[in-house]
Amino acid sequence: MKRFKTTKGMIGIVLLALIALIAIFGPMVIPPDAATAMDMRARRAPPSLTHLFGTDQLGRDLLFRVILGTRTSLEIAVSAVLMSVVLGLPLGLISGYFGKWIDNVLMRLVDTLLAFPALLLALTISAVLGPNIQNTIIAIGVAFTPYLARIIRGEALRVAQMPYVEAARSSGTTDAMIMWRHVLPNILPAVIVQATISLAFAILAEAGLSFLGLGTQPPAASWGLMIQASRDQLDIAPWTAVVPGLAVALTVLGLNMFGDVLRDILDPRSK
Amino acid sequence: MKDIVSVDHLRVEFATDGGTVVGVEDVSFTIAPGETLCVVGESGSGKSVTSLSLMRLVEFGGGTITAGSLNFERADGSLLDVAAANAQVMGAVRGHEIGMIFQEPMTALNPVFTIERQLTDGLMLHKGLTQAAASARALELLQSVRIPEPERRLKQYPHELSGGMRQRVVIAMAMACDPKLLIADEPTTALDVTIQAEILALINRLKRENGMAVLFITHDMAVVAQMADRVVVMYRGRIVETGSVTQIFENPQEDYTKALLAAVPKLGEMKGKPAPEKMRLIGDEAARAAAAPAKARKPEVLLQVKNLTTRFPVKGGILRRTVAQVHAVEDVSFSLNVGETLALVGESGCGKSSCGRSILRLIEPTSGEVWIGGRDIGALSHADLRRARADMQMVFQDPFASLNPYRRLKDQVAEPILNFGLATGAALDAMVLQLFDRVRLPRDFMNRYPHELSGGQRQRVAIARALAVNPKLIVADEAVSALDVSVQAQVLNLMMELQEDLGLSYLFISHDMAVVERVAHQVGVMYLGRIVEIGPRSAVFDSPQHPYTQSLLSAVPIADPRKRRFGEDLAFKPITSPIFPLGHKPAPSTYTEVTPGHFVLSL
Amino acid sequence: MKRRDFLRSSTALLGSGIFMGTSLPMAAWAEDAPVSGGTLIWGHSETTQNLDMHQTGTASSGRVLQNIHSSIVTVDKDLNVIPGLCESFEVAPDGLSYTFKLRANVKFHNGATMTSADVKYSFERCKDPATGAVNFEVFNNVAAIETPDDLTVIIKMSAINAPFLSRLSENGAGVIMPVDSGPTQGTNPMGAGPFKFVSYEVGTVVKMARHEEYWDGPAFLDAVEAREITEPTTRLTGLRTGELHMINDIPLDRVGELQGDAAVQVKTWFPLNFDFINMNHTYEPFQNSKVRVAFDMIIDKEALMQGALWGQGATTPSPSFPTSAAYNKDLKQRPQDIEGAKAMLADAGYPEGSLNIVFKATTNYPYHIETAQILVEWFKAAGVNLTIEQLTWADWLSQCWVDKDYQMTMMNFFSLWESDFLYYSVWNSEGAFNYRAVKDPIIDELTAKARITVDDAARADVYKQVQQQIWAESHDIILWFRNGTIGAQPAVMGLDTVVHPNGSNLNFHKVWIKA
Amino acid sequence: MTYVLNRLLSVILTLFLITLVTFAVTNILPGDVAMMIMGTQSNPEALAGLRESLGLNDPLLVQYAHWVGGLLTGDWGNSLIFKKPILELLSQKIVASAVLVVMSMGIALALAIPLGVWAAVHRDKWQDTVSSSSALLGVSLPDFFWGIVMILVFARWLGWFPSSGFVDPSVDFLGTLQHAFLPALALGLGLMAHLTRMTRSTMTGILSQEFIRVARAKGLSERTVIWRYALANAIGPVITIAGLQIGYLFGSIIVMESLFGYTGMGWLTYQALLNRDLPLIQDTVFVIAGVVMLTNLAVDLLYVVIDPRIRLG
Repeated sequence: MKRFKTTKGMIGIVLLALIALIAIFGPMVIPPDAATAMDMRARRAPPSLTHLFGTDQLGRDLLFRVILGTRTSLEIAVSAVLMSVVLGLPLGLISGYFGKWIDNVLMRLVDTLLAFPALLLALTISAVLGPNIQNTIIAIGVAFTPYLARIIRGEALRVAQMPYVEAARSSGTTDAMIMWRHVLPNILPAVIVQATISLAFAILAEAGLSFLGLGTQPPAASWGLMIQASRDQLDIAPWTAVVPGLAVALTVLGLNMFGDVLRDILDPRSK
Repeated sequence: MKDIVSVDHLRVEFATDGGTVVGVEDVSFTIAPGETLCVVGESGSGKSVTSLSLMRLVEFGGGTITAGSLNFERADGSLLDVAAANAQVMGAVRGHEIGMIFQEPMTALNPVFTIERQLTDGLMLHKGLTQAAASARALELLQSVRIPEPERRLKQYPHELSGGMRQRVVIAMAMACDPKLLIADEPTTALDVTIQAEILALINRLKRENGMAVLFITHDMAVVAQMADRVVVMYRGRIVETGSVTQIFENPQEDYTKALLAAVPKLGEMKGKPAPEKMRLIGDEAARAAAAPAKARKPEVLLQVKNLTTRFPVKGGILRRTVAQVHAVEDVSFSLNVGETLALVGESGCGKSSCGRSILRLIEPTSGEVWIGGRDIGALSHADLRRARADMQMVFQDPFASLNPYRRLKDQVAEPILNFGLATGAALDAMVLQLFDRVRLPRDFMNRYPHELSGGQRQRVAIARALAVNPKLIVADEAVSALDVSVQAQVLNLMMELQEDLGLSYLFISHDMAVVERVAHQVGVMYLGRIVEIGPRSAVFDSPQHPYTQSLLSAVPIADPRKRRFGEDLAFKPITSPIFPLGHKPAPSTYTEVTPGHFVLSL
Repeated sequence: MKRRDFLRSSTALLGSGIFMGTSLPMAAWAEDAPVSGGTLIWGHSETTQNLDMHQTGTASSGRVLQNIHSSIVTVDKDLNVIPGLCESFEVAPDGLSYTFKLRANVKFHNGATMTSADVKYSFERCKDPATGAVNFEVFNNVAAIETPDDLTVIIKMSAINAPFLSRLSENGAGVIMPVDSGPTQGTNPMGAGPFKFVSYEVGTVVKMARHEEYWDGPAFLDAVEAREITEPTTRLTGLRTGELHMINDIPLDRVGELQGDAAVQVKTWFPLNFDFINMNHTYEPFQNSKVRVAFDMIIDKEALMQGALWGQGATTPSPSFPTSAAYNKDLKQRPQDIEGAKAMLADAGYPEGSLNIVFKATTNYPYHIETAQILVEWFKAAGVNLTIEQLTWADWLSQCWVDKDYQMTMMNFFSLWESDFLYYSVWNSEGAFNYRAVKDPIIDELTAKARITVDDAARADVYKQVQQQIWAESHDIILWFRNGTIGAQPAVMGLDTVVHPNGSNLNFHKVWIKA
Repeated sequence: MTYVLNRLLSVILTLFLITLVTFAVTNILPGDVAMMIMGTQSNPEALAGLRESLGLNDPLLVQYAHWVGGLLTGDWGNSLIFKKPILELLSQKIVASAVLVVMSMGIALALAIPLGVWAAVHRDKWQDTVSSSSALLGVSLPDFFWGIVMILVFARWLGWFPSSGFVDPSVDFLGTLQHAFLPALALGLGLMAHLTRMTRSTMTGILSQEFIRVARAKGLSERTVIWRYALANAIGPVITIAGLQIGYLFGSIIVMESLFGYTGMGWLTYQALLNRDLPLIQDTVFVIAGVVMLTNLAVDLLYVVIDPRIRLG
């Protein structure tokens, strides 16, 4: 069992490491402008030796675009998830730890936010702030916050009832210190695992926003934008969808495999 | 007569994260028809693995029988090697020819099916009964396990039944097809002592009436003494000793058996002794030497509890208003002297834990006063209370849950010291070091995490943490209940030693009468939130006055096969609910002093 | 406001459509005689909104209602105004009175016969501000509508309104509906067109059935179902699977592919609209004509058209319809000269790398996004950093059209070919469509002068000067005329009659399905 | 019963909060309603008059009260783009979306439960990985992508289902189901992953419980133990999680309905948003949020029915 789980985790780690390397070094390695350079004589060219992954409707090389898109997509996903963690953590922690009316008020608020289509939220944010990468991050980050807050709250609620929290309280530890020393470390693994999974959703959310022309603005490349652009040519140029789709799928797969073993890695018990 | 079960050189292996682990090895024993065989051992001894192997249920926990045979004589007289039987045959044997009872009655029943459905599906499967016939048989079964109002129970769901009733249902299920062998895996461990007595008596009766054999798995030597015809003692996956129950208890051959028996407190063995005594530990003569009677102290009151009452609201209705109250602690008064131990005993739900927590104001009492060292705890502000907590510390039941898994032990012991600003830097390290020495933990444990320790070691850390701020009072809430008996003895001895050296006072909350008899100076018996009887240990144990105290003591199994108590059906008065409507004004607790210092609640 | 408003508000005079032919040999149906019967299922590219012909401002509604309504006059293929529901019309020499002789025995869908009272009712309903008619201003100068007899209508004007007749040639203003039918037009549009309205399920389908008593003879089709499928790929799939007989607006990149497919017939025509790139004249760099001209020089229009429209269009330096007398044939688009543009920008005080421009493009027109992406590359070569911001249609309208909050954008206008309406609205500093804040005294003077120039040839010359000035100053960068497209099953016949001369509306009167 | 009333009260409170947020959000959206109505033909006087008649000059609080008052009294206003009473539009479209939502949830559950159970039974074995990986495939690509794949595969190449559109169930119920199937399948694929994961973890927890061992000790077959004993306990939690997905689902149908020309609530909301049809935006968003709330309530109540432990509480 252990060996199996470790292999799975290793695959996840290797996948993610590879993707991270591409994100960090890819843009430095490929020729400048390679991802936006157009070849009008080779529009929608299938994969070949000149264009390993084929080209898109404007004759741009998909290999270069997917490499450049890696950084954009991960940048957006990581920042948005970080933002939702930063917003959701105090919200969920306070709600779950103190309970009672604070919990009631905060969770009613979260429920209300959850009832709204995220798309409306994103559309409003983008209409008010304008479409660009930062605002995409804000839109996704804000939309994810209530989900995260809810999960964190549940975890905090569970931990707050543990005897070691009561033990800490009975030995004179203040609420703030209990949250910092006892609750936070114990919910962190769950939060990190959740954040890992949210990353996958954030990558997809960016694609969803591209459906409305929000998200990354062309000619910059992101996986979401590329998938979005492929939707009108799926039948005649499937590679335009397969290339970014595979990138997302591998990342999602990697994140999930990694997420499963992450909890073990973070747990001192498994050391 | 031929043996109904004959286990021969059983070996079970588990594939775990760390590779293959041997669960049991070279285990051989037999069970004769109509005989009760007790397999006894501490956690990790392999006793449950053995019983599960006999049902071939061990495979569902990741185990594999890799050697040996498990011969079982079937109803038709043929011999079946369970180890080699296929799934179909096992399906026919399980629940039909072998019945099994498990430890946790609260989770042993499927919460979403009615009692009837759970009782009848086995009958319909094995006996081919129609729904109606199965239902009739189910009712019969419930009657035979003496459940009140059996007709109504059939239509109920498990959560509507009390723990004792659920265990009776589980037994009824196991008995449904008149098995020749009943396997009972720690069937009373999770139950209160009076219910335990009832269930043990029930198993005895059913065994007698049906002439079936019983394989009884337990860790509790007292239960073994009460139930067994023959005993198998197991340790770390191997059999240590096998023999008749009197042989094992009166003339144990192996050191392990001897040590195990020594660590078991026997109810009544303290009769006539003035002060608590440490537990006997084989090979620990030093401890025995130190067990000299505690120095007589001048009585000096440390803790004074006056009319303490704690009620929890029961919310209901649209506006979440309080519609009723749980009277968890009701008008409780007592005092505890410096350097002494007051034990609060009682069954689950009697309010003993709430009482301890109310004293520390971990929950807010509704009314009453708590004086510690001349200070009224109830009147303290939030900040003052935090400071006052240096005087009163708590040790919790579950050593697994009361330590934060993500912090080093050093930091957890140091936390109270930091909270009160008692020391920092090198002085802090020195203090922590000293505390580890004090509770006899190796110093290199300081940098470890809780999971690297055993249960007893963790409880020592918890004690060290409680000691860190030099408290005067320690509330020990079932502090040794989760520990194996030998470890329990060690921790109890440590606590008594600390009491002698530091003059600590303990409020010792426990359900285990035998342990309480050993450690307490004073004993308070709680029932439905009130203390029904309180007084010096010898007075309460030797001449219990309150009927509840009497029934409690009569239900405690004694670790002596010659003092069997559970031959006939027992039925104790069930505990009523402590929930009362909002306006309910309970009568104040008034006591009669029967002998000096021995008070009994007036009826 | 919708993009279709441009169409509605701009079709003052006749549009001239040039048919580019179909991929199916003309002979194929020339041999067959039309047969009656069948229901045509049309995959409509847009959602029908308000069904009240007067109130609706959208091309999508107008495209459908074209089959339900008829107007008093109409246009032929060469964009000459010809009689519609009237038998003849006459304009007084002073231009202050119009006399219409109505056709006799024109039947509305409710069976009633059209009279002059219906005409008076329809025009007055349109004129009444309370109706909320999109084209109410057409009747601004109308002083009185007289109905001396059942078949004569005389309209008296208080001032000359040259485009009046042309504006009546479209249903928005010229539609004739039965007296007192106004209140129900929104839910049950009724007129004298070849098809009767049957039902509309919002967003899903409009159903129409043949009007047997249509004045120009009953249609061949029993019924038309306009299914609304806005997603281009889905619509195309519907045509290919045979679920749909016909679709309009084939995605531009697929036209070539479909033309090579024998299983469908493809029809293209131009112009559907013209496109131009806009520079906001209130933005400091664009106040300098050198910058604007330099930007024009950066762009290779033909390559851009091939890139963004997949060749489905024709480049033009002038927005006037090619058939219009006002079209300035002497103009030529500036060829791409990136080095020259660089020099000119440096000369204007914007050396390489100093210009950072945001280009706002609406996702409503995917080819605008493609255009912008191609531009980014050329501008990068010229040392100008162009970044794209995509806007939804509503956002584009509110930011670019209303608030003029943009630096660069692009837009298209449908059938805006009547010269006064085109040049005055779009380039006069007072013009209603002057969202770039163009303020050129020469254009202001010329467009004002054209309004009082009676002679057609002289007037056309004035507009040619306007075009020359727009080009010289590069107020906007005129790109191209875009093609309109239709795809259909081979069995659908009479497709050459389906497109209205305005290039947008579809009329199924003469369409039939081969058995 | 008090439990039900309690939940109802909290739903009413949340609905009130929803009206507040909806109103706030739609009023933050840039753009002028009067401008949207009048279009380019507008002149300042006409605009001012229209603003006045629409009540746009009223203080926000009055506008809010007017809107909420209308909601309560059944006057939901008119759509600016469709020139129809919004209540009428909503009542048509909500049926379409209900069919789609129920169907996609059904498909998701029908796929996720067996897959999740299978994974839980073979926890940490290859079957577990196969299960979670195949479930992940659904979420690895955005749902509109799956929508297009569905159209191409099932409509264009196989020709089994219509590629787009919606048929009124009162006219042709089978047709409704046919039209809803492809978008429902695409949505279901997206929902499946999370549900599979939750089924797996719920089942894993249940399979390690004592009553499962008891059931085995009774001699019940593994099939009965897993698919009756264990699953009966997992259904409640899984349905609760499915209920929480309704919110996500209502977000997804906006894109999916537009893609399939399946004209339900999602499509209507999208049209309203694109055209800045403020009254329609407010009402559709309110209805969607309300439906999401009420579904969660319904799921909670359903849980009460499924799980006897809460029944009396």
